[in-house]
Parts: sequence; C-alpha cells; structure tokens
Amino acid sequence: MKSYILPEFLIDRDDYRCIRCEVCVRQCAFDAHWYDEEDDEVRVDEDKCAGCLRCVTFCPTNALIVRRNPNQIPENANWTNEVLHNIYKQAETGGVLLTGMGCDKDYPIYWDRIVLDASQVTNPSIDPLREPMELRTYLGAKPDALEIGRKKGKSSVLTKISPQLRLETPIMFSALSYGAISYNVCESLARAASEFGTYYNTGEGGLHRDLYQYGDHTICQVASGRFGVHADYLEAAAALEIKIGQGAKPGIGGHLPGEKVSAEISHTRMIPEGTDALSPAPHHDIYSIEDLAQLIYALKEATHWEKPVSVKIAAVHNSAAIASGMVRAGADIIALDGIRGGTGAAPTMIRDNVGIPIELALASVDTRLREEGIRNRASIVVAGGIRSAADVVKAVALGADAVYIGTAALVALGCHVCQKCYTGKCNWGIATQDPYLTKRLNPEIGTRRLVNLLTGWSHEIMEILGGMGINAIESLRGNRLRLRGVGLSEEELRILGIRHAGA
Amino acid sequence: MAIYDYAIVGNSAAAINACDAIRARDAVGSIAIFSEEKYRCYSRPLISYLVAGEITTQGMYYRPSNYYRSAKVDFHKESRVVSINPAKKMLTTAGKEKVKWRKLLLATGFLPFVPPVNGVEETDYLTFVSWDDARRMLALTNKPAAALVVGAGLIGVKAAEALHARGAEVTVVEKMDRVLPLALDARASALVEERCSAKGIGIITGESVSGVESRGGHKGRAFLSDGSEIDFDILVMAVGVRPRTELAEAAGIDCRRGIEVDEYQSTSEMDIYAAGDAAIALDVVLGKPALNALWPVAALQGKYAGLNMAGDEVSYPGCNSMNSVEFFGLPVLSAGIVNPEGSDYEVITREDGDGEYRKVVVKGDTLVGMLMAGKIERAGILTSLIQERANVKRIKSCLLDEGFGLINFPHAIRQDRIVEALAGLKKADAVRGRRG
Amino acid sequence: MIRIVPKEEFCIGCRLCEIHCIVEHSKSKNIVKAYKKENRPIKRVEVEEEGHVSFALQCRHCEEAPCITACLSGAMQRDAESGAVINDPERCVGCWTCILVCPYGAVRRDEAERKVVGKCDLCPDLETPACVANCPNEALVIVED
Amino acid sequence: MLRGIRFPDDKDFSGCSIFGMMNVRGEKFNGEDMITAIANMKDRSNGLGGGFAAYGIYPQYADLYCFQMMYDDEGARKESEEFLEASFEIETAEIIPTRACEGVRESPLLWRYFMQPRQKVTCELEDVESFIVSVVMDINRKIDGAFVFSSGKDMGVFKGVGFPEDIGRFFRLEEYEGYSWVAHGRFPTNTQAWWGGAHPFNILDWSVVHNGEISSYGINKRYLEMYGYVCTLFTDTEVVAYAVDLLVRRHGLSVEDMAKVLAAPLWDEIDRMPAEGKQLHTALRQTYGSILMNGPFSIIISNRNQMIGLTDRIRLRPLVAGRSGDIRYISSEEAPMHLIDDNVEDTWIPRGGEPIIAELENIARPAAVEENLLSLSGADS
Repeated sequence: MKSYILPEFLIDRDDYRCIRCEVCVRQCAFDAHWYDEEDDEVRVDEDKCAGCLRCVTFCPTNALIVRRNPNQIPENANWTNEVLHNIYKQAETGGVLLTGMGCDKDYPIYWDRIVLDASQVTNPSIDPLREPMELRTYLGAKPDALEIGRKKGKSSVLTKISPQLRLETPIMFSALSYGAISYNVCESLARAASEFGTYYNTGEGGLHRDLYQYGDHTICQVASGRFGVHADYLEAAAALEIKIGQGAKPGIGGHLPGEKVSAEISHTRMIPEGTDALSPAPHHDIYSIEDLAQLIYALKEATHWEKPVSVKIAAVHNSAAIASGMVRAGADIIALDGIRGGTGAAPTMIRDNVGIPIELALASVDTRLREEGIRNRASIVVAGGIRSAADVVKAVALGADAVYIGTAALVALGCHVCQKCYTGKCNWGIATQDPYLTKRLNPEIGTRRLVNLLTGWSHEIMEILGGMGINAIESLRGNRLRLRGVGLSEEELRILGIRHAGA
Repeated sequence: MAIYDYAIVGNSAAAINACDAIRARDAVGSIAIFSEEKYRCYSRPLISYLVAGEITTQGMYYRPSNYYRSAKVDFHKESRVVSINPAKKMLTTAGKEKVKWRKLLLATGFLPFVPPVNGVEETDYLTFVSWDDARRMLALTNKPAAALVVGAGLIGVKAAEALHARGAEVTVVEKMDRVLPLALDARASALVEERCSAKGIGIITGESVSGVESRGGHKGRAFLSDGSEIDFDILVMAVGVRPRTELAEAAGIDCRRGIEVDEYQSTSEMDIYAAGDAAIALDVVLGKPALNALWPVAALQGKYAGLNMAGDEVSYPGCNSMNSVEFFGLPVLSAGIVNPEGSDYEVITREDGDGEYRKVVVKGDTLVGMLMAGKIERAGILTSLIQERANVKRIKSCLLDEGFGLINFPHAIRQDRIVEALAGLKKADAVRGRRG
Repeated sequence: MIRIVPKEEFCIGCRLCEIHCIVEHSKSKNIVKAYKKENRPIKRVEVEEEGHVSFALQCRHCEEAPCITACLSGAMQRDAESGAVINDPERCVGCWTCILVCPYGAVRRDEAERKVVGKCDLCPDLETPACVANCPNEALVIVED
Repeated sequence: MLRGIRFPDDKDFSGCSIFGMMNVRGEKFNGEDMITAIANMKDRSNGLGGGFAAYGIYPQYADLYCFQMMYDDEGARKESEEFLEASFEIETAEIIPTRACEGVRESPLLWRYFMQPRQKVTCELEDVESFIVSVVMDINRKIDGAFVFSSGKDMGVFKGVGFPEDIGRFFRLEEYEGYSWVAHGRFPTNTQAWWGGAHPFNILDWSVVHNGEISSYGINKRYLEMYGYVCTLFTDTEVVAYAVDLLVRRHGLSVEDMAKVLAAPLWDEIDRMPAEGKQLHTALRQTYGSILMNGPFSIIISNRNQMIGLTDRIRLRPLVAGRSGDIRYISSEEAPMHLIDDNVEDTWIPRGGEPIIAELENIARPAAVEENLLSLSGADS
C-alpha cells in the first residue's frame, strides 16, 4: 500500500562541510544515512529519520541540519498535521498508535505559571556559599508526636520511628525498568544515586544481579506483572514500591515486546527469553483498598518491617481521596505520577488524554492529607514532568517531600526526546537492548552526568532557598506562601492553594 | 694488555643490539667493538636505497654519530680480528693488537658467496653487501652502462633495482625458474617480475651463468647455460651469502652451517656468544636451528646475546624467515613458510587485483607462513601468530579478510594482548623461549 | 609514561578517533581542510569492528617493542623523555619491516610526503592525544605507569 | 480595629526590640524598669506596636484562667461573654484599667475575665488546657470584633498600637507586680497595625515576643493547623506560641528539646553527635521538621516558670543574656540592662540555636534543664 505519510524530518547536509567520514551513517540505527560509494556521497533516507539528532550531535564538522518537514497540509486548527498523520498511519496498519516519553500536548504547565518568593530587606537572604544549606530529606511515615524519655538529664527517643529513606537532595530517579532501558542506564542511575545519596527505582523490570551492590540506594518496584519479584529482590532494596499506575498510561498495563527480552532480561525478570512481558492493567490481587493494605503489610512483613513501602499511582481525578485511602492502608510514601510522566511505550491516545497535571494532583493530595491530619503519616513524591530545579522547588513548596525525575535523567544521559523509545532502536543507547546501541552509554559517563545534574540542581535549589532566607528544605516543604500564581484562574489558585502574584 | 668485560667482533645489527642490551643492564662494564670496516655502524640493507638515491650517506647510519661515546664503547675500526683464544680469553687483531675479554660476542656476519664460474675471478665483478660495494656501484654507474646481475635473490633484485635507478640497463639471470625463489611464492615472484619487466629490466630465469669472459676491468661477457651471451659493463654476483665462521672454527667452536648456539646465544665455548648472520639459531616455524641471514633476526639475536652476556638468563624466543622488500612500489612481506611442500599444509590465497595478493599457509591449526603483496597493512598480526605458533583454528577462515585483526581473536586473548599485556611482549617471549 | 587503553565494551564504532587523529596529524589541523584540501595523513589509530564489538587500537608502545629491534635504519626509537615509541620520518626509509613485525598492526605506510611509516606518537603537541580527547564515549582512556 | 484588616495567610514582617527580666527567686517587681528598658531601644520600634507580659500579677486569682480580651464594640463583647458563660464560671469580669496616654489612640474595649471551665464541660475533656486553647481559637476565629490576647493563669498580656513605653503607661504597668516580665517594641513594615497584632503572643501561660521573620511561616502554620491550631493573628510570632504549646504542653518535650525543634542543629552537627544524640535529633527533625523556625529571629518564650531566649540556627538576629544576682536578663541589646541595673555581673551572646533558660529556683524541674541553668549562671554559654 502506498503510504501517504510524509517524512517528519528533512536532513540537510552541507556539502562543503561533509568530509564523508560516515559518522552519521554509523550512528543512525534507523538507517537514515547511507554512503554511496559510487558517487562518494552520503545520502539520506528521510522516511526513516526519527529526529533524535544523534547524527547532528556527532557530526564532527557540523555539516548536518535536521529540520521539520515544511511540507504541511494547509493550516487547520482542527485537522492538524499530527491528526492526519495518525489517521494515515492507522489506515495503513490498522493498529493502535504507539508512542514513547511523556505527553507532549500543550496542557498548562503550572510550574511555569507559578513564581517564587525571595527575601528583601525585612529578612536577610542567605548565601549558600557561606552558610550551611540543608537539602537532606527523609521519606517515610512520621509519628504524630515524639515521645521522649529523660534519664540523668539526657533525652532519648522512645517512639519507634518508621523506616525512612535518607535523601541528600529531594530528587530521586523515577521508575525505569530494565528492559525498557538498557543495563547501562540502570547502572548509571544506580551508581549516581549511590554516589549522590539518593535513590533510583527499578520500575517493574526486576533488579539485575550485578546491581544488588547498589541495593542501599534502590527502590524496588512490585508491579502488576510481578516481574523479577522474589525474596532476594525485596531484601536487596532500600524501599519497596507498589506500582498501581503510571502517569503516561493510567489504567492500562505494560508491554515489553519479546524481541527485547534478552537472556539477561529474561533472567532478571524471571520470564522465558523472547516472550512478551505483559503487565496486567490491575494487580490481580488488588481489587480494593483493603487488598492494597494487605499487600503493603505483606511486603512489610516479608522485609521485617525494615523498609518503607511506597505506593505509586497515576494522578487521576480523585487522587486526593485515593491518596488518603493509601495512607490509611499503610503506605509510607505516596508516589504521584502526573499526565506528563514518561514511558517506554504507551498508546498515544492514553498518554495524551488520560490523567491530570501533577501540580494539581500534588496540591490537592497535600491539602487533603493535611485536612485529615495525616499528612505526616506518609511522604509525598511527585513525578511526571519535573524539568528543572525550579520545578523541584515549586513541587516541594506545594507540598511534595521529594520528586522523581525520569525524563530529565534520561535527557542528562543523552535522550533527545524523539519519542521513539518503543521502536527499540534508541540511537542514544538508552531505550534499547541492541548491544550495538547499548554500549553507546558508558555508565562511567552516565554516572557523572547524572551526578552533575543532581549537583547542579541541588545548588540551584540551595540558591533559591537561600534567596528565600531558608536554610533547610523542610521549611520550604508545603510552604505555599512562598509561591504565587501568574495568569491563573481563581479556581486554579484555589486548588493549588496559592495566591495570585501581587496579592 | 687491555681487558674488556665485553668484546664484540662485528659492528652490525647483532653487535649494536648486543651492545645496547648490555648497556641497559650494565652501565659500567667496559665494551669493545671490533670492526674491519672504517664506518660507524651502518645499516647494510640500506645500500640499495643509497645507490638508488633514496637516502643520503647520512641516512646510512644505524645510530647517531655520538653513539660509541655515549654508550662508552671502545670502537676499534678497521681492526679485523684474526684469531681468538678461548682458553686465554684473548683475541688478536690483524694489527697484532692483543686484547683480553671476559665475555666475547662473535657477530661476524656473512660474506657473499661467489660460485666458481669460469673466468669470474678475472673480472672486476661487484658484490652488493657493503657500503664499499655501494660506493663502487655508484662510481661505475656515473655513465650509462649495461649491468648483469647474477642471482635473483633479495640482494640480486635490490641490486637490479638500484642499478635501474642509476640509469643502467639491467639484466638479471636466475638459475631457478623465478625471481626471489626462497622469499616468495610463484605468484608473488610473477608480480615482482611483472614490475621488473615493466621497468625494462631483463629477467632470465631457469638459466645459469656457465662462464665469464673478461674484457678488461669491469667489462665482460657472460655465457648462459642455454648458450646465449650477454655483454656487460658491470657484473654483480649475487648468488648467495655464507656465514663467516672461520674465526670460530679456528678456535674450535662448534659450527655446522653457522656458529652453533644454545637458547642463550652461547657457543660451545664458555663465555663466547654468537649472534647474527653467522649464527645458526632457533627458527620457530621450522622448530630447529636455521640460518636466517636477516637484519631483524640478527638484531634480536644480538639483543638476547647481550642480555645473557650481561648476566640475565633469558632465552632467545626464536625467529622465523621474515622478509620485507619493495620493488618498484610493490611491497612484499612474507614470514615463515611460503612455499610449503607436502600435503599437511593448507594454503589460502586471496587476490584483489592490481598487485594485491595475499596468502597464508596453515599446518594443522597453526599458521606457519604468510605472504602479502601490494596490500601489506597489519601483516605483523599474522607474523606474530606465526611467531607464537598460535592455534588459529577458530580464525583460520578469516585470516585474509578485509579488516582482519585482533577483533577476530577470542575476547580473553585480545583483552590480554591489548590491555593486560601492554608491557607483556617480553613476558610472552620468555614463555615461548622456555617452550623452544 | 602514558598509555592508551581501549575499552571495547564502550567503543561505539563511530571512528571519531580516526578522524581526529588524521586532523591532528594534518598540516592545517582543520578538519575540513585536512580532509578536502591536503594530502590526508594516515590514521594512526584503527577501529576494528565485528558485529557489535569494536575497539580502537593504536601503537601499544610496547616495552619490548619488536619494531624497534627490527627497524633497519634506526628510525624507530623509544623517546627517552616520553617513553613512547617514535618513528623518525627523516631516517625512515619505508622498508616496512616494522609493519611486518608489529603484532598489533599499528604501523602503517604513510606515503603522503615520502615513503615512510606512520604510527601513533601520542600527540606530543596535545595534553591529551586527539583520539582519547575526542572519543565521545571514553572508550579510549589514558593510564599512566 | 479588629475587624476587616486581617489578611488570610499573611504574616507580619517586623524588626523589633525584645526584653525579658526574671527574678529566679520569684520576688516580684513592678513594670517600671521594663518600660525604661524597652524604651531604651526605641529605634528598634516605630510606634506601631508594643506590649508586655507579666507573671505573678494576679495572685488573688491564681487558680483561675484570666482571659484578657479586646472588643471592637459592645456587640462583640456581648457575643463573647455569652459564648464564655456557656462553658465557664466567670468569677470576675472587669474593664482592664488604663489611663489616657498621648501616643495611644483608638484603643479597643479592653476587658478581662477570671474564670474556670464549668465542671460539665471539662468532664467531657481529658485535658482542660486543650479546651482553653479551643475556646481561644473559636473566639478569635468566629466572633467578629473579638479577640483573646491572653489566656493564662496569674499572668497577663498588655499590648497595643503605640510605642511600648506609651503602651506600658497606658496600661498602668507600674501598678502590677510580677516576678517575670517580657516586653516588645515593634517595627512592622506592614503599615496596617492593629492591636491584636502587637506582641507578646499568648496561649495559656505561654507568651512569645519575637524579633524577626519566620520564613518558614507558611509550613509552620499548615503543620500546626493539623493539630487544631488556627492561626488567626496573621503573624509569624503566633506560630511560635502554638508550636511551643504543642511541643511542651501536648507532646511533653522538654524546653530544651523544644528549642532544638524550633532551631534544629544542622545535619552536619547531628551526624557528628554520639549515637543517642544523633538518634534524638534525627527523630526530632524527622518528626517536627515542619515547625523548624527558619529565617532570622530572636525570641523570648515565657511561661510561669521559665524565660527562654533563642535565636535562629545561624543567629541572624541579636540576643544578649545577662545576670545580676537573682535577676536574669534576655534582651535584643545589652544597654538597657545596664540602664536599669548597675549590678549586671556578666553578659554574653548565646550561640545560634542554643536556648538560654532562666527558671524559678523553687520549682521541681526535670534534670535535663539543670545543665542549662548552670550554663546560664556561668558566662561561658
């Protein structure tokens, strides 16, 4: 069938600069470039270009420009190019549209409509280069009150504090499963988390045996497929996370195609090599809140009550009520994943249309838990579109204890957000299991890049805190007075629990 | 009477590399080098480059001009050693100088072998093994001349090429049926012959010179075995070379075709070592001692002789017949057995046109020979496999592939070579030495 | 001395090492000029590739370097200061004996100017050799011993 | 003056003078010296607020709760009194005596009530004090134009809009005898001054005077709200009073541990502590991180037994301690101590986050406090 889909991108090659070194040819797993020996020319097959810019980045002479194909249908606000493209594709294949990464629709990004406060005159801002500035964060249930005994003039804690995760910065690496991403990405995340003093999350891919050494900084997920879940796995973790939902695909399961299930992945996930790894939409042992409570306690029991248990849900309309139930069901950490949360593969329609922005979910959950007086019983971690230190600060001020970063971490590792993760041909060696591609990510470099990112963001958070005259992150957490909205409606302000700038 | 810790007879590859090795281990021991020539150490194989004008006389020297001084060596030039006395550890030079030694190295090299052809002694023929030979050739080719080269071995062909470069009209006569019959195989010989012919050099193979008639000085006429005659202005006799063993033999040192040495390059006499073209030492491919009158082999033997003389106990790893030559822009590299005889050998060849010809010879799972003509890059990888007697079972089929390299080695071996064995060649040598 | 160690598990086969080696050893040291206008020098590092495995290899600067022993002209010598095995192109006659004996295949013919061999010289003008500095994945690393 | 000027979620930015004076033997003295001392730091206030708290001033009603109230009008008073009568036996209701004073204008109606909760009401409650707190919260929140500005026993708060010395004279403080006093001169940058917003802030017998700005106010307030404290006064100082009440009265923390919550040691310091201290302070920060008072402050927290001085962790606001026989001083500046007392023996500046505690000598006290008392009596703190 003749395809009506136009190439998404065009590749311009500056012949003056091109030295025929073929770096682009070798770097493109989609085979968009090829060398024509007969004419000594490098040629392109633009239909195949994913727009990942690997070739552009690696071209030693900057001879390449990848640009959006200017051949567009006449401007139409309703029938956009994207809509047409999708329809052509489905008319040609009869399939469900697949995509990767997070929702790219232009729903309001509330982070960008919230501004931060700073000290002027009446209180001094603090210079983080000269004064201590504390980002340490503990995740886990906190008691309502501390019982303190006194003996011989010394106080000692009588209350048994629930297990806590200690973070040196309120940023963790989101759930990214081995299978969706390569081993080298997992190793980079694990090492960076260990080095910086934070945590990464295994996602539902199990934990490769070589990564057990980073267990102290690993949150092991228990998802609906139960892939790779066994006693040693639970034992290795610093914390466990029951994954109910994911921001990119609330309400649906996951699917790792069999071709990605290599020997190592098969071993790690405990499924036969080459078979599809299908995560059911629900946990088939959780059909109600009390079932969740049972699993939470089962996991706590299995790990001798030594590890906090997190429950992750996609941010949906009644997140606040759900979260309240989760806290009462014994979750130590509530992880909320907003509509912009990423994925290795999701149906486009789901990704782009199901769920709510994380900012609103966070605000309503935090408010609700406070209204119920149970906010201290669980930490809130938010995910789904945290792009910068400013987003982190705003999330913390809205009420989050910490954030998960997924896409941002992958971008630090080279991801160019081309959204072709589901093809398995990630030219940046991230969302792939092809050994030719996975080695493109050297975990030494990956670790360094991630640690640098955390270092940079942490410094920025400290700067912002210092500017507010605050020297400990807990004084920002839930401190919505330091936020103001810009261009937001009354209703949005009310939900966010902040006032409009100027007021 | 002078007493040297180390006395070295000879001043070429073996001698100098021995001297370097000694100095690396022993900074103070006294060293004497005796050379019958007047030159500082020069590179004998470069005489053809000198004649052809590719290098200047300055380029002939193997070491910088301050070499002997900086290495603290007493250099006795134009001082031919005429006898050695192993019992007294003493040598005598042609100038009646007597010198005692503690360790002696015989690096006496070779002499050209001139067969007893009728009339040849009456003719002022040239050989082509020394700088003086080159000077004579240069003088004789100052004006147009017809040159006849007898023998198409390495020396003969290089002489022919040099003469051609000097403008001479050259004819080469070879008794065997092709040029370079020992170093190359038939296909490579043909490639060389093609090049030579294209340049106007006459190649006559399968014929020998049965007699020479002098016409005064250098001029003369040669009679070939098929009855034809060739007039020449210059006659170059390049039939072969013979190791110089007369000094050793006279001193009662065991010699067969060359001076016999053990794995430490030590002769049958205590504290007397031999190395280089005069010595017959292990050929790893043949698995027995052999004469390999080749510069790199001489240098390696000299080095091991020097190390052992200075007190190390290291085995000479052995060598093989390695040749690197270039004729009229056609480089040809070979190592080990290139003309296998018998059915235990497997021969794989590959030809890519335009003089690009490659070949490997495998016996069982061992690579025993290789030849590369035209395209020679990375030949050393094959040489090293030959040298190491490596098992090539798994890579046999790709030895001649484009891009063959360490990538084709098993991972562990490759890793060991590249990463672990950065400084390990010596280690590998020692292992091989023990085995040999 | 410094040595360059290839990490084959991270070599991505992009050959930027080869490209930058060529540029560094070119007259202009300008990549476009070196490739398009000048007599392009040979690469002194070579990426070997088979399937998904690849690595870049250049002269190992062996402690017991066979090329030095085998060199007919004395052009191949160890640099006393850096410890590197360096070929002196003034003295090299292009006899290819070093090519014959190098177990790594790390010496190549370089006939851009005259007939000599070329090999890795560890980029004496640079703080870090060009291949290492330009490897995008740190598949070439420097070790010092 | 109490109506319509409150900004929800707002707080008051102020720089200020604070002064505390306590006789640890419980000997009483009148308010004269306090007025002199606070007036000495006049440039730290701007006439938009001043106030005092005094302990031991109502010995005749020592067992009764004294609610001191501000009313905008009689209507508010009526409503409040009806509300109070529902749950309290009111022994005495009287107008707080004042004198006309230049510099003090537009005062609200000022009343005080000595009373105790009715048996019926308190029977239902395990904890009378929590009931009192809830009554205060209810009046302040629900009755428009009425405001409880002091609710302890045998103590009272006197505050209003004006320079503190004028307020002192207005309330005729020379007529009151107490053993422990605190005073406050206010410099709000918020021009909207109102009587209720002056310091001290009080709940039960906790009084807080404060110089500084609590940058963490937003979260401190939200945390306290979870425990039923309704911040009605819209100033950050209020949260200090409630935090102290929560920690010490309700959660039973020692004053010292309470101080370590408000001005927590840095994690670096905690990490270097021996195991027990590390565990304690880690738990305190983990549990009470939301009422860490962040930002510049120096405060004096008083109750019937103690006077506690504290600065923020990195000491961004001034605080000086002094000693003169049985008298203990805590002040923004040193000069006022010398002005009113020729016998000040030693003075020192406490470290950031280190509480200094003056305490009545004749009361039973937890041993933990001893060390701090000792350190207060020495000059090495």
